[in-house]
Amino acid sequence: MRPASSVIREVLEETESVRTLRLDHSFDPLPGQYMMLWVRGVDEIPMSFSGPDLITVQRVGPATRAIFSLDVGDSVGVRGPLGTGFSLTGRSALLIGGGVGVAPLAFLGERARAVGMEVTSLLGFRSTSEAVFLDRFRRLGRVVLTTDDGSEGICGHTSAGLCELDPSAFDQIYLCGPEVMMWDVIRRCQGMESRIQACISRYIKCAIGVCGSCCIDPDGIRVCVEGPVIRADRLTAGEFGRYRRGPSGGPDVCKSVH
Amino acid sequence: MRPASSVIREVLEETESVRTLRLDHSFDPLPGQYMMLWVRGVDEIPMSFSGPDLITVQRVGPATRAIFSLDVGDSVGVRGPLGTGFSLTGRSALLIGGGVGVAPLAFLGERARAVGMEVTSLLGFRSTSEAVFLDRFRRLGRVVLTTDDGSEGICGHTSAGLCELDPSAFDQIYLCGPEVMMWDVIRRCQGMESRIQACISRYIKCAIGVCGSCCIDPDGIRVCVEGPVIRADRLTAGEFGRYRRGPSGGPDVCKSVH
Amino acid sequence: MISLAGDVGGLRLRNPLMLAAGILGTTGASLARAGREGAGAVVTKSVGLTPRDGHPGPTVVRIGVGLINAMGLPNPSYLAFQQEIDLAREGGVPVVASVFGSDPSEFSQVASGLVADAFELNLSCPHAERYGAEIGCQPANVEEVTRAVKRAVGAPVWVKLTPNVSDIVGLGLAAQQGGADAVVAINTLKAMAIDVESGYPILGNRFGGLSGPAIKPVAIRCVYELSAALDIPVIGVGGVGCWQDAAEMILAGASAVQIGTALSGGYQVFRDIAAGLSKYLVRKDMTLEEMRGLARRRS
Amino acid sequence: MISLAGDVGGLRLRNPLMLAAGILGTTGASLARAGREGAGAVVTKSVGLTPRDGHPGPTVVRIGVGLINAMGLPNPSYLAFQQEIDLAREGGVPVVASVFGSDPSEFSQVASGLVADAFELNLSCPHAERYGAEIGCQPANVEEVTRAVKRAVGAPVWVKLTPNVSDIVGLGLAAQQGGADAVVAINTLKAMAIDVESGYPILGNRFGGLSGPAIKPVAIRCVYELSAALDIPVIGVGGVGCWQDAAEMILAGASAVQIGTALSGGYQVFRDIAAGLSKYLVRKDMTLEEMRGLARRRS
Ligand SMILES: Cc1cc2nc3c(=O)[nH]c(=O)nc-3n(C[C@H](O)[C@H](O)[C@H](O)COP(=O)(O)OP(=O)(O)OC[C@H]3O[C@@H](n4cnc5c(N)ncnc54)[C@H](O)[C@@H]3O)c2cc1C
Ligand SMILES: Cc1cc2nc3c(=O)[nH]c(=O)nc-3n(C[C@H](O)[C@H](O)[C@H](O)COP(=O)(O)OP(=O)(O)OC[C@H]3O[C@@H](n4cnc5c(N)ncnc54)[C@H](O)[C@@H]3O)c2cc1C
Ligand SMILES: Cc1cc2nc3c(=O)[nH]c(=O)nc-3n(C[C@H](O)[C@H](O)[C@H](O)COP(=O)(O)O)c2cc1C
Ligand SMILES: Cc1cc2nc3c(=O)[nH]c(=O)nc-3n(C[C@H](O)[C@H](O)[C@H](O)COP(=O)(O)O)c2cc1C
Ligand code: FES
Ligand code: FES
Repeated sequence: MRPASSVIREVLEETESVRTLRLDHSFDPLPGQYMMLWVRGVDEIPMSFSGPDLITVQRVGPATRAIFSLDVGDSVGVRGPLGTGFSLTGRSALLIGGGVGVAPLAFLGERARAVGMEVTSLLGFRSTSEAVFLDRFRRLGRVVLTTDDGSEGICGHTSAGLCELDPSAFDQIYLCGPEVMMWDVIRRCQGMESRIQACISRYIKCAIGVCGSCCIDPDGIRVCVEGPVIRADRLTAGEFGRYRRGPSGGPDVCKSVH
Repeated sequence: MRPASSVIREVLEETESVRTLRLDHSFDPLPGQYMMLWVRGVDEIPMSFSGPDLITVQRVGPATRAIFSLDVGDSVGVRGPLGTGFSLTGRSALLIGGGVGVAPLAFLGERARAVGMEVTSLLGFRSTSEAVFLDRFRRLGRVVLTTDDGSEGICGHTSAGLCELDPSAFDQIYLCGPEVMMWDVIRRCQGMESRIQACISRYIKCAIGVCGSCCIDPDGIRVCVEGPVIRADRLTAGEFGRYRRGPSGGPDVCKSVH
Repeated sequence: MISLAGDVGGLRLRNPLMLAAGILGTTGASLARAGREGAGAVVTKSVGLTPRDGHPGPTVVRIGVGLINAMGLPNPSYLAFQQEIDLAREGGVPVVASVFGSDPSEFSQVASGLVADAFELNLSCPHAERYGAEIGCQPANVEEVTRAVKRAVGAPVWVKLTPNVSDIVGLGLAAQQGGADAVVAINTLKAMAIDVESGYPILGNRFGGLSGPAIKPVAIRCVYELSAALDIPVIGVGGVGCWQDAAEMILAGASAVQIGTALSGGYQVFRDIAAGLSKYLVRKDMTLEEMRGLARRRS
Repeated sequence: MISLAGDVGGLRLRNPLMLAAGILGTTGASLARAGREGAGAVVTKSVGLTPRDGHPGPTVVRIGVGLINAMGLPNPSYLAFQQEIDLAREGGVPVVASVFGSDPSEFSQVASGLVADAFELNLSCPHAERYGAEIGCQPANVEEVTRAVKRAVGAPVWVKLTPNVSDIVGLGLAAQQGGADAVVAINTLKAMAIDVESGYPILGNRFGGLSGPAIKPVAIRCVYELSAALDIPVIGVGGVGCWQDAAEMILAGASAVQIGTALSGGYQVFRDIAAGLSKYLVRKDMTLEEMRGLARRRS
């Protein structure tokens, strides 16, 4: 349907370049689902829910910059919740997130705890000053932290934290973050693909499964409606981790992790 | 909605110029409601239900002639049931009908009997050879018959039969037939207008209340959706009985009864 | 309640909601009823030089997204129609006579033969040979007809445009050039429906005009384009059924809004939309004037 | 099951249902998927000379009666697109390359730079400056572009027409004159939607194209008119979502049917419609050939 108008009720500064906005109504999303957020006069972009009425935005370009110029009382257009959410299965969950990708995982972890699951988190940030939601994760269970610059926790990429944990001991692994990070984790957890759910990112335009912008090789999965949460065994044989399509539809190579 | 396709299951000859068609599904109409019957390639015209799956057609012009050329197994387009039906109130009903106008009244009388009402019928035809549904009416209760040519019953117009009955003794009077006949009855039953329901006829084109073809003075009642059954007290102060509009919307004077 | 009154195309209206041409506009009584039930003005069925019975039925097909109609301009001729206009006046709101013709002189003869508060020239009906869109798709014809009627009558003249063209703005500019007091956009889209069971086109006339929710996005676009380009008011019509639809029209630049197909839900559509618009203006703390064309300033 | 196979516009199709241009046509994988999931042929996203990112969002608005879109012809350029066509072939059905350009030579350069089973010339997109309908609303341009591409390529050439004109038959005749092997009708209707709360036009590009159920009656009318006037096949597109819609198109005269907006309900639309059409033909004891254009013979 048309975008609904939603008023910003609260703006929370998470880091210098990440903010959480509380909107004036709950969308009843599943963790992992997203909304299309219309910054009027600028653009419409996908944003994961970091809570029933929350989104957490990293400033990276024109649309997200425009979001940073909004204040309490301003309104945005919203369509959602959209796409598939994470599905909660088993008794123990390992959440692995990087950067602003930890946002939907915090929401997921809270839902997992609410149904009595055990939650362990492996979180990676560039630096301690960029870490978000550490308190939310710590309330849920054990947290393993990595930073690229070593300012806190293990020094290195997120996957460096895997040595502190036994991934195979968890019933389900939930991933969200930079593609190279997720790819790296999936490779290191070979054989467990059917127990890994990844929330992936592609260029989303229509968000209703018609324009073709978000489709991934080799099966033509429409990430906007059949994702963004996809089981890892459907991600290993194609473009994921290797390249992704930009706004024109042409492929760009994914930056490698090292 | 679009016309549905309905197959003719049975064709019953009532008189030389009147036929009853049984269609292949029941429309669950109220007596008094009508359908728009589409004779493909010819025209679409209003037809009252003479039973849940019955219509009774008098041959008068191109469309009705085309209906007479149809046989069992042929199909027509149908939209309906449309408009308002008669409402059954009180314990005794007087049905007054003329010509093919008796068709919806036979259906009504059967419904009235089914809920335990007493039914009396006053029926007028040009001649005994044009009488229809006499058996259906006789099964319901007393029947007073008039014919213009005196070939059976009282000789004269339908209203001539009123002297055999005391209209004021009935809880509700139901009319259907030529406009001059109905007008004549309403005039003779002065003071009882609020207990008379008349099923009236106007040029019906859209049948959904937008084109204006069926509207009657002085209030602009849309006969296609607010009728065809209208209480007589809404019919006394305007065009009813005086003139009616043809297909162009221009008024033609109603032929007077004598 | 905030006032919805205003001047539109030479008429003073108590609210900007009108009954569209050809909708319950055959009789004076039904037109007067629209006035009594809340319309700000009413437009008659289109009338012409000589009586016409219209096309054989079906004349209207309801489809999920609106209606397709091919009434075929039934009317009793302008000579028989003045009495309906006079009765329509009893509704207490301005009565706009919609007229059609096959050339400038026919249009002028019909219009000058009628007394009405304003005239709306039907240069846009998509399903009557020699009339409507058949002449109205050429800017030169639009200008000529408009000029002829303007010369012939004293009342305001509105020109109703067809969307079945590649450039509706060209038609609007031609109407303005010809002296029109307003343009009305849009008439129906040329369309068709086929009965799958029998293979027959459903309408007696085969082709008809699509109206209702289906055409609102096209109407909004036309109103937006026209109001950006013209100096005269644009009256929006096409698919309006609730206050949000009317608001969209006004935001696009419409000075008034006509309602057609939605009358199949009953006359109360006028009061419902007026109430919704009033509430909206109060909530937004805006006047109707400030609201008009806001979408153009927002892009 | 009765056969739905046939020859259409120079291609042999196992069934007459195709994926429409611009629908899930950006990647070879999504095109191949449509073939695997039952389409008789697939048409790619329109590709041009140089890469384009398309318009800013929102690019698609869903409204009750369909979609309005202004993607803005995003594409990685024809040079980067051959690999997608090659992958699309793995779906096992013909792959039609939709191409756009601003003049005959640009069209020819793009088409001759690609290897595909057929070409569809997008002379009809209503929301990209200098492209699509901006040139495609003039018969002379349509003829010239068609002729140029026909000269440049060996494969069949189809021309996709815009309904935003007063005479689509004139465009169809021009395409035929230029040597087209088929015409495809229709592209979207130029339309707009405005956000009532903020006053902003919703689409990033303000104007867009209306598709889905809303436009089916217009598409049916265009197919009926075109198939009555042309000798080459007409491929129908616009608002087809169920077998009855496809049947209406074929009865109107379509040789094949493309499906766009309805893909938002999933790929199974191809199998569902094919099954419905087969059952209908069996019930009516008719072949696809006998069904085609029946509505013209019935009126
Ligand atoms: C399902 C999903 C959920 C997301 N959730 C979040 C979130 O919770 N928080 C957050 O900060 N970011 C999230 N993103 C990423 C966010 O959409 C982009 O950061 C944003 O679109 C950038 O827009 P821009 O104009 O600021 O920057 P641009 O300069 O326009 O783009 C910067 C980069 O953002 C990406 N991007 C831009 N537009 C789109 C688009 N329409 N679809 C997908 N990616 C795009 C591209 O990788 C691009 O290179 C999510 C993306 C997806 C697909
Ligand atoms: C609510 C209603 C219920 C009716 N029920 C019956 C019925 O049960 N049995 C029956 O035989 N007839 C019924 N009629 C009348 C029937 O509709 C006409 O006899 C029929 O339309 C004649 O069409 P034609 O082409 O045969 O004749 P034409 O020569 O076209 O018309 C003959 C006369 O029929 C009337 N008529 C024609 N078209 C229409 C129309 N679209 N709407 C209303 N009247 C029209 C006019 O009075 C006209 O003068 C009903 C009419 C109405 C309005
Ligand atoms: C049944 C019907 C009859 C119409 N008759 C006329 C007419 O006589 N003259 C005219 O200018 N427009 C006529 N129209 C067009 C409407 O006035 C209006 O432009 C169109 O229906 C779009 O508005 P809507 O979507 O609100 O109905 C008619 C429309 C319908 C549905
Ligand atoms: C999101 C979207 C993108 C489209 N892109 C193109 C395109 O690139 N080229 C083209 O010729 N038509 C394009 N179209 C038009 C469709 O091919 C089709 O003509 C139109 O949508 C009508 O069919 P439908 O109602 O089945 O969607 C697009 C339509 C939509 C909805
Ligand atoms: S974003 Fe359009 S298909 Fe997924
Ligand atoms: S027949 Fe059209 S309004 Fe009644």
